[in-house]
Amino acid sequence: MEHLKLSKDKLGDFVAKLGDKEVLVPQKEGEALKFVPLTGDSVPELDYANTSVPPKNAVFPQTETMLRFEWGKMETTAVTGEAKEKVFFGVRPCDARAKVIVDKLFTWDEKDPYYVEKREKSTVVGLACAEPCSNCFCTSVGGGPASTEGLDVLLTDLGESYLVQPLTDEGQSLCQAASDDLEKAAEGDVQAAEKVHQEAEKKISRQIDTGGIPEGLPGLWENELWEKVSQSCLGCGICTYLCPTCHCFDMQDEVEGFDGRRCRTWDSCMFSEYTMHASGHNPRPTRRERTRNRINHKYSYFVDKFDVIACVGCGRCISLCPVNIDILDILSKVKEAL
Amino acid sequence: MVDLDKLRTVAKETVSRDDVKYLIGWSQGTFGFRVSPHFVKEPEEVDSLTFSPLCCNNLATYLTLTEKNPVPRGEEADTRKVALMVKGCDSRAVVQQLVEHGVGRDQVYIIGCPCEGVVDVKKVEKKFGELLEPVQASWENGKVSFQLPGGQVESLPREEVLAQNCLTCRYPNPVVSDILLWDEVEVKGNDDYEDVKELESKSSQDKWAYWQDKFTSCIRCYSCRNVCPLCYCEDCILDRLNPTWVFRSTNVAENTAFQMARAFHLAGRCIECGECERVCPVDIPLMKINRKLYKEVHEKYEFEPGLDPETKPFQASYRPDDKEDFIL
Amino acid sequence: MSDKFEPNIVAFLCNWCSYAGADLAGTSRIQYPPNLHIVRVMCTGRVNPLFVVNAFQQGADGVLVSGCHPGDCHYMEGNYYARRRFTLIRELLEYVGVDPKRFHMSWVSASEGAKWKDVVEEVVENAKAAGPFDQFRRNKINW
Amino acid sequence: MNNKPKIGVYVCHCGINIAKTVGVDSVTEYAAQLPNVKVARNYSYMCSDPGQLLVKEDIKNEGLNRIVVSACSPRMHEATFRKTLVEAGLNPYYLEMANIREQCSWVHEDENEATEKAKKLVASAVVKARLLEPLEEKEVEVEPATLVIGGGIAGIQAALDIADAGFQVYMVEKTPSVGGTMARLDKTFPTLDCSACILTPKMVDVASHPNIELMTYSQVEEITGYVGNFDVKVRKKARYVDVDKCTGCGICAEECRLKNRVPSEFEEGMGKRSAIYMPFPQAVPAKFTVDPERCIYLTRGKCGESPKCVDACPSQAVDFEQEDEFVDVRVGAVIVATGFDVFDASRKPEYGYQDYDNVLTALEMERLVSASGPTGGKIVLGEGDDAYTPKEIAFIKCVGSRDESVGNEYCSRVCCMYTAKLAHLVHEKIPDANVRIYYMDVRAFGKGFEEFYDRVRREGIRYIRGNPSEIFKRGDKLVIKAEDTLKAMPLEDEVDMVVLAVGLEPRRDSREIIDLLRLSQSGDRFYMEAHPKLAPVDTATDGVYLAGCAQGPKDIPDTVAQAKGAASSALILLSSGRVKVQAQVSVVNEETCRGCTYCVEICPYGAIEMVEVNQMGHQVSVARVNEVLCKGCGACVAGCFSGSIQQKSFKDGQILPQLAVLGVM
Repeated sequence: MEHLKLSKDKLGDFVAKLGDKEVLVPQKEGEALKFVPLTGDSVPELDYANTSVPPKNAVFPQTETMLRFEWGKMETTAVTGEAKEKVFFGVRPCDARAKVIVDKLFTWDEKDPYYVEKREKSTVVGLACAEPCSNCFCTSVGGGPASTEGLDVLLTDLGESYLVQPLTDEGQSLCQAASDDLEKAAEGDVQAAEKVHQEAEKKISRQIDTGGIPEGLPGLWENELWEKVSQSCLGCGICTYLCPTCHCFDMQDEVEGFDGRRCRTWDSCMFSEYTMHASGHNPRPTRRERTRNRINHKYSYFVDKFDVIACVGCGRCISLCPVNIDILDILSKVKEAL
Repeated sequence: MVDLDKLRTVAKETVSRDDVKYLIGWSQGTFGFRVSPHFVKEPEEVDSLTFSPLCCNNLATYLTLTEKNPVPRGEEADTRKVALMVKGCDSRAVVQQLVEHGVGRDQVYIIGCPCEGVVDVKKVEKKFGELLEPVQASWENGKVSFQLPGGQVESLPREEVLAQNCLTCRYPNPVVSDILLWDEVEVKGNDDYEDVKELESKSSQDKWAYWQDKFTSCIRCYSCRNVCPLCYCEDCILDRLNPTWVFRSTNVAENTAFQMARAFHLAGRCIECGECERVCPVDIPLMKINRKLYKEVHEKYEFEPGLDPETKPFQASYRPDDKEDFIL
Repeated sequence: MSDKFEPNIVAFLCNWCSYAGADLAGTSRIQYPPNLHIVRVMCTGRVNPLFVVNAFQQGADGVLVSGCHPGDCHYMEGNYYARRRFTLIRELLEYVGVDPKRFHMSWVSASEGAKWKDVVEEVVENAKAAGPFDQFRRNKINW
Repeated sequence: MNNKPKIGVYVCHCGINIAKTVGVDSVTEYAAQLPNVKVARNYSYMCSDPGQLLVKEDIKNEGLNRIVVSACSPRMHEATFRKTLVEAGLNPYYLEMANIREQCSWVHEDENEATEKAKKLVASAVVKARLLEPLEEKEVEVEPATLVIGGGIAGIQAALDIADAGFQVYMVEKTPSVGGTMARLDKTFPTLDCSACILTPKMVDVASHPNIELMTYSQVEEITGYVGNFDVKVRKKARYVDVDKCTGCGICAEECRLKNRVPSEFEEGMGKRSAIYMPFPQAVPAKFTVDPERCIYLTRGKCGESPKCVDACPSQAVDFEQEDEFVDVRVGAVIVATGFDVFDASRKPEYGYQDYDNVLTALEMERLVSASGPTGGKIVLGEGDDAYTPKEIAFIKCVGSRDESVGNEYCSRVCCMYTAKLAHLVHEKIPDANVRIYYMDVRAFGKGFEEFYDRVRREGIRYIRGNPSEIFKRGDKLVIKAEDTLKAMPLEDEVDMVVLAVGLEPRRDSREIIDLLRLSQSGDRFYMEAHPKLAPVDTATDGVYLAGCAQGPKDIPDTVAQAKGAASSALILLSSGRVKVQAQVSVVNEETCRGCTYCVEICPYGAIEMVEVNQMGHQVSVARVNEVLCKGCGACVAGCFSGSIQQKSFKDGQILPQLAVLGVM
């Protein structure tokens, strides 16, 4: 598909042309940046490193009603078919890759109707990273500041205009709908975008060579590095709730008077209740086991199942951890111990 | 004045004592302005210990956070002391834990570090951006100076960089300690609860509008609860399902109930270390809630928690002449 | 009159004083508005202030906690603890933006049937003035 | 039998008390479709035998394991229905009552409002019933002894009954002698038998009864423990006289430097006594006591060369080294018979009691007419040679009773009859005296009262219906301004002497006993009985009973009857030797308890202590409840942040669902 160009001042009309779809853009709520529906005709500003709350919330909501029931009636009413068309505008390539990784799980042996329905109804318009954050390490885990995996359209900031690369026929139809704002990109624009991508890649200074980690990790089960790295962990949910590839959930029946609902809510393997058995026994009693499990799941178990590391190197868990537990520091200790 | 050599020598002596299990202090973080809690077991590891305006963690939380692994058959539980480095506010947290028997006085060896206020990382990262190479910082007569990557030194006035509750801090010197590393600092702060009064004066609708917006963004990651040195229930009632006080789903109703329960359980206990607000990933002004109750308890009952280990806990005592201004 | 908002009020009454006072209002056939529903506890000291938050969540428009006058508590100190706890939760509720007219506490002894009527009327009146509570009510809409 | 809840809901009509405003049928229909409800019925009188039979049949035939009775207040019939469950073989704590009478049908006239509210209350009860757990009422030993506080006729009667039944009694009397106010009366209505003659034998019995340990001039310092096991600390105040040596001869009083110069409380201040005194001749024990506030030696440290009483006493009984003594006793029951105070007439200044000497209170009049009184029974006014016998005498009734302005709205029940008696005695002692009684009403309700009242009127004592407004002096006469409401005629009545029929008030120091025993006060500030009609001698605290005027004004026959009632209640405990203890106590989940000791600090009864427990190899200190000491108030539960301590039948898990139901419907 050939490249197009969108000048920045036309951004507002381009977005308006996305039709009746709900457009989600990164916006500040308090200090935190997250994807929220665009309201009115305001123009999304796109000069940000990355949102603290990943876009996964729209396709895998933190709280989602699965079915409703009433006292006395034996049947339940499933809550599906309510998903709306959504356009994610300004998604970073790592978050887009994360969706592809999470797709693998939710469409694995059993298609998850709630997730799949929302995924099919969403189109993702990415924005290539020009200024990666200090903790980004997407290049070490198979991603990149301009990777196109999971994206329908990729924008690259060229100064006063964006290079628009439709990648899928979804993206293509999107660009057709807004064709009068777009013009054919010149060869020079494509090279300029290429240069932006290479520079961005060079700016990523945090690296880790993941070679040997997926196979070696299970062998380090009783290694004392887990004790050392997890000692200061608080057991909170930040590194899992804000990780774009984390997908664990808990199901709860919530009753209100005489009717109720079964809903799915996020859960975190770092919480002790996550593995608390009804008997009170907990196979992962302390944070050492839980940290070990979190790393093993992302860098070993997921790789066995879907041969891709369930981490896109977005760096959120590093910058948001209250006690500065750094996944790259853990992985480097793992590498030493291999 | 901060004396790092003394800090390290004292740490070395402490760790090599046979009645001390390990020492908890701060060490340089893995990037930018970060500092991470550091558990020192062997004397050689003391060299990475430090004390600087970046040491914002309240380490007292680890006294009660360590989960107790089942003791293997035939072995004895390790009841040696835990050595802890504490700033002024951290020591008040330890005092409150002593009042509530969360930890025994004989189970903790307290190393006091008088503190001139710690940096609010968000303020500083707004100024210098999120840097990668670790940054050194230190207090320089009333200012905070940063050794930025590339050798450049930048020193800024306290008001611009320190955390809000450090600017109004009235207890910079440790309230309890086994050893004081350097001489006490002068108390600069004074607290007239400006932020609380300003919100109190608003109408109910405005107040609710303010909190509704904040509580809607809460993702219930529980970092505010887990970082708090005084939230150390084995099985928090807000996690429990039988009975269910608060549903797991995140909406304004459950989040408000969660935040109010957390705030109420800290009434007359919170010592204003500011950690909950620091760690909140979605920036809810949690100190603004805690300080409201702190002000009520201070003004209505002339009580400040975490100062005297002998007092009875505030919520487990009463005076027959307590104020009652709203009772029919 | 019919569309006038009728508040739904949950009241926690201590068995020895206020519950007996409410019974006395009954035996003396003193009439008062029906909006208030009583949950009996043995002492106001038993009422966990988070019940108040939970009651609002589950649909109450007003909450009342009523017990023995200070000094009269059948268990000596229960109402003293309650007084301190509910002073704090009331401040917190007001600070979060809940209309103070929605939460009341009262001392009604076993012989104050008439006072019980006045308390109920005042609580209902205030709740009516405050209107339906929906700030952090668990509503089924967002299910 | 699996424990899946099968609930039976029973809606009571209570005749028309409920059915008049609450649609019992629609409530029953509504209840039938509530969660886990298997049976829903309504019946006219659930508390009647057929009503209870309904419940028992359903439990047997339908296999019900939870019962909801929506009827009157649980304070009324919870015990009744618990017995029904026990008779049907079901744990009594599987019962939940919905109060749809006192708190619904009687207070809301509008039918559909009352019915809707009843439905919600029933739903709330059903939701809680589903989550009730069976409880066992623990049994404890009962100490076969009783403490009687107060040595008046009420205390004496109760003590004698219990002692005669063969149980140990400890009587504690604050003044130096038993007898109380009755000992100060002359004659008693309506039979006019002499008060001392009928009381003194009982006083002597109390002193000599093998099972009664009498501690006079003592007071109760502290009572801890619970029904069946009260630990009492008694302070025996120092008499400064060795009771074993003292023979009661009275020489010390004769020799005392303050001989007959101290106003005698027994004589209402009209008679005098020495600093070392015996309250009245028939005092029991007949021992002397030194008045610490008046004795020169005790107040100034020196009494001449040496105290005259010490030198004079033939048996060297006076001993100024004596100190307060503390005695600890353990008893199974406590009877409060602390009596009453007489209304202080100066609080009605318009009657001039505090200004004029010949305005007396009825109790002062009793001492005047009493043969053992200061004037040997002669009614004289004035001192020495200008003493004279009054001719014109007026009584004024309801002074300090039935009077909101002094806070005593109640009727003191005894003044009508003792006024008639005093009037009769005056007439008998001064045949030509003109006696009139100003009254609002005459309440001669008891046995022989009306006959006595007729007899007194026939003796020429005039009853003038009208409450005097004021008394003032004119010359050496007193003028009563009043109005004869029957003749609608204002009048000014010149009299020599006025007797005020003062009412009865709660003891000024009643607060002490309240704090000791957690009693509560009823509207008239006397001690409150558990139930005015069904439990007049019991109190809210198990094992503590009331007798006499401590519970409210009453005459001697009622006092004695109530004292015998209190004694029999106490004897139920003592004779059975075992008593069931509160079952709705707190219990600690030792796994989630974090040992913060909040509950230990909060518990008013010291029923919770910290214990060392081994949890997976770690020594951990957790809280543990002593189920016998716990009174089931629940203050610890609301103080526990981790919800580890819960009160049975009032667990968080049982109350929260109630809020859900009351909120959402």
